[in-house]
Amino acid sequence: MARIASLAQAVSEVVHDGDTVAFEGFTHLIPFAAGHEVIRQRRRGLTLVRMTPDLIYDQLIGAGCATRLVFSWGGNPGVGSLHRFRDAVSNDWPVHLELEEHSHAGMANRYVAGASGLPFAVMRGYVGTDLPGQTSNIAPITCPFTGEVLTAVPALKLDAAVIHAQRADRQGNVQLWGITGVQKEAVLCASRSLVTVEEIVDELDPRPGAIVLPTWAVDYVAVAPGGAHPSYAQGYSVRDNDYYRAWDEIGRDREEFNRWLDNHIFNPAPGEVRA
Amino acid sequence: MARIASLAQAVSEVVHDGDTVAFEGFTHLIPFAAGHEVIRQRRRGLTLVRMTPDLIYDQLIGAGCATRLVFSWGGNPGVGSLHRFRDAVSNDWPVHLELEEHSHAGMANRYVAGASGLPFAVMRGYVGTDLPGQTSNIAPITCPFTGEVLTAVPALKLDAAVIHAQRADRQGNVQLWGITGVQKEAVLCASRSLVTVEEIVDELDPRPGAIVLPTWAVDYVAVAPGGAHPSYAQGYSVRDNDYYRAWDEIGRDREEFNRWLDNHIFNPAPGEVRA
Amino acid sequence: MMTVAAARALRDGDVCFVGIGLPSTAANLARRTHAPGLVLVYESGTLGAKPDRLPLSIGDGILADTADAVISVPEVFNYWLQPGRIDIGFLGAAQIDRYANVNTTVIGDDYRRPKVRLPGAGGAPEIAANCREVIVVVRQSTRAFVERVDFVTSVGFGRGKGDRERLGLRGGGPRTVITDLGVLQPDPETCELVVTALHPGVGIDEVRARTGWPVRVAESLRQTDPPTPSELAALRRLRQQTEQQE
Amino acid sequence: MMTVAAARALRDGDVCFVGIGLPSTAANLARRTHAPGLVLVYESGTLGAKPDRLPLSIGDGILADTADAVISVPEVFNYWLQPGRIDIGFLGAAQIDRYANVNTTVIGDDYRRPKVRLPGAGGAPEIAANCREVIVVVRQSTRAFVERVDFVTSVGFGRGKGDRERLGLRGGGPRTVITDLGVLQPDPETCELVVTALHPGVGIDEVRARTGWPVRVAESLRQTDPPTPSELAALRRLRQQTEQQE
Repeated sequence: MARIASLAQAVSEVVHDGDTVAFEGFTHLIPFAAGHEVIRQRRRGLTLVRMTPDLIYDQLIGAGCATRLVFSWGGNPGVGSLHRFRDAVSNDWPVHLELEEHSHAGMANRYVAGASGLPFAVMRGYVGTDLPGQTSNIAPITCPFTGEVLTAVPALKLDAAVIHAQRADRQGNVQLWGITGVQKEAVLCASRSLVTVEEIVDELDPRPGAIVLPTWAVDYVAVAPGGAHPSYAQGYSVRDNDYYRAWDEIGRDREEFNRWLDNHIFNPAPGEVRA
Repeated sequence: MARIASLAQAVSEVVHDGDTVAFEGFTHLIPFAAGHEVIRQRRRGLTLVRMTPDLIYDQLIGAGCATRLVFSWGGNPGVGSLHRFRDAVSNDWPVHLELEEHSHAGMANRYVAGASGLPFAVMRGYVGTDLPGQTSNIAPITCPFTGEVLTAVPALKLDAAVIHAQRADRQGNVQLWGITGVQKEAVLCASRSLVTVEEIVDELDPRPGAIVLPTWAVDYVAVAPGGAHPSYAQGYSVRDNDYYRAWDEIGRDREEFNRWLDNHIFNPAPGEVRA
Repeated sequence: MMTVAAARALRDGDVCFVGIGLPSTAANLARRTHAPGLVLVYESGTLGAKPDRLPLSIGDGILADTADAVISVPEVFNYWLQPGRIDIGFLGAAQIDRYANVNTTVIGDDYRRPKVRLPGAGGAPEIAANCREVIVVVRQSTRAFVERVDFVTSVGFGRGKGDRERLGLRGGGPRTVITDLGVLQPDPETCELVVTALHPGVGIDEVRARTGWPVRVAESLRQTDPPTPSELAALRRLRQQTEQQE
Repeated sequence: MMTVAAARALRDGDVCFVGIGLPSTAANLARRTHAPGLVLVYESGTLGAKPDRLPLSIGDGILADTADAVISVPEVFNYWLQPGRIDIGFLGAAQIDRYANVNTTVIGDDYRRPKVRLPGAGGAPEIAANCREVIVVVRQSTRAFVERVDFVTSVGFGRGKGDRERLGLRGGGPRTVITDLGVLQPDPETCELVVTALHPGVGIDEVRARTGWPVRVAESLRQTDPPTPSELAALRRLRQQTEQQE
């Protein structure tokens, strides 16, 4: 049964120093509020996992929370580069960031294997590219029936998964709809999970396209209205494209970034921190 | 793009003598009308594939359409045995029926592998049972990362898949909801597919729990109202439990069964054949 | 009595993988008596189904209508059963042996020419392998309780202690076999099934006479409590509601 | 001109795997001009999205709202891309080489200490491997068009003819490279990219000057038709609707 807790308490229970953590959300429902709380709690030594590390990972990396990143595409979608990510990779600022790099298909299958309780997944991929040369986590595997050689990737094993969803009920059953990405798989891969939600309701009336994570598969639920901002929560908010564009300037400069951390994460204006 | 055709035409285009065919539907949405049309067209030498061969396969087997069955559970749910299936296995009546037997998990994974364009799937299963001794289609496989030994099963390769769904639109997009089983996977495993539907509508308004098979992934759509009878189509009909119980008597006796074939399949009362 | 005993074996809050027939009746009875928070998972793809009558098949519409989530059949097996997320699985059996191995495939020595062709494996092999524990429900007779099953459809404890671990099976296996006469459980030392409880009015000689091997009896042989009035009332209500809605 | 040329390369009824930016603009332009039946698949999980403006990200809500089906990201890659159900895939490139191999990972020789760290692979390696054919869209410069890419993120034709088959790649590979100057396509004999068309007003010398290898020119060099008034009007309308709704 999921416990319903405050964002600060839930984050402190779920994300610990040195953990391997995924904050998932494919453009939609990105758990920004939870990520900001992790920065605020000054977690260190995290291995961050995510198919599409975007602003929230740029912020976590720039704040020095992470020492390793497992990913498949890192950019500011439609805008450009992640400057904090680049600065960490190229200049070890604020700390060295080790990379493990996959394709989307590879990451998706690593989540599926983890959710399925298997040590690896089989796919058609990576063949002929330079990606297998950079990690031992891509290996050939032979079909025992046809002799065909395919590619294996190991399951993701997460200490913690954090996602944002539209709603939960009072028992902690979680409902999300719209583009749902790999969020279910991320939660099912993890030893501990936290779902931030727009609201808690008495009953989760069925919705087209919705998936439900039952309360017995979730550890913590925390109410964080607007917790996906600047990404969006379908039916609740729209994407804040200005924020994504403005980030390019802030992320580009270490001083600007530190000012942003001070003003918006550590000493936010009243009302800016949600939940 | 799916073609919309009559049931008789669609069956004759999709199911040929000697084909490997799955009629899927997990208790719900079983494509009985299409199966009866296959009997009527006197197809022979079929390899029938299905997780839960029930009455429709008892009927196809008794009518002599099949020479091979790939399955995981064969019974009349809640009632008892499939007597035509037993008679074929034990007494070669009307013809010998070869069996390939799996677990549900194994069959489900064979569908997933087929739908994914992979030659095999990996799972935890079958270990210690006598099932691998009866087929070469269960094999050990070693994880290249952990050395753990798991089980591989080959992808299902179907010549044809037949399912029943609630609705299609005029473009041939198919919508089904309620318990959807492995129907999507079955269609995606097959070279040719036929979906019978309760009705064709102008627009598929979104429904909670519905899945949509896009028209470009389906070959034929045929209108067959009540085509899942005696199973049910959620939102359209309820399960005819009396039929399931009555089948026990009919299926138990070769003469009774042949009379049933004559009266209900080959020379049905006016209005009994749908579509 | 089998139904009531099976219902009692379910703890509130457990996640239970339910087959149709007696397991479904027992699980729904438990939900209406001591375990309102029992989570029912049916292999048709319904997580957390809360039927107000007994479903007529494993894919009854009422399961989808009342479930927290309806998922595909591959997802049931891969995301929920295989990783060990299910606490309790139920199995029936045509044969069960001394080490709780279960046969639902064929009776007879020749698989190709069986004496009796049974329905087959269904979800059983992976339920037996992956649930935290398994309850087997089967009527007691020398035909069903055999020294060694003709075909191992689902592994109990193999040939004895340590076999599950050697095979890499991660669930706890069949911890409870409930019959119309009593309850058998694996001896912690040998994993052999021994009689641990008798239902009211049943003598141990009757159990011995209906078991196909010289069955041992636990030192602490219990007697099952008879069904309570509230259990019987709940069971009666459940069956009435089922008939009304059929 | 790149957008219009890319739109023209799409045939009505094709199933097209679309990334954000130019490919999305081109695909939506095609839907509004010659290919109303073009099926758009976005890797976020929307099959058959029909946006009435340009989506702002690959996971824009308008894609889910207008799609025939919204599916999980693993399903996109496993059930739809991997088995070869997609006709056309679009790729961008930071570098592309003589044999149409594409780099979107790092610029420089040292992967651990790159000159420029790029976003990485995303869906590209499997798009390049599994789509029936691939269109690469990239501005022409000697920085982008190099003899050999620093890092092979996505395989074009490897080191030449037969390499795709040897690697077991089942899609047809990059049949069309559209730049701001013209179009390059693989020579059927060698799989080396050759210039097959020039956009209006562009000379072959300019293409040569902006290509990092001695690029060959097809015998039947075509000239791209200039954008038609209706193409330009449709493109303008699409952009207007996008701005209004932002």
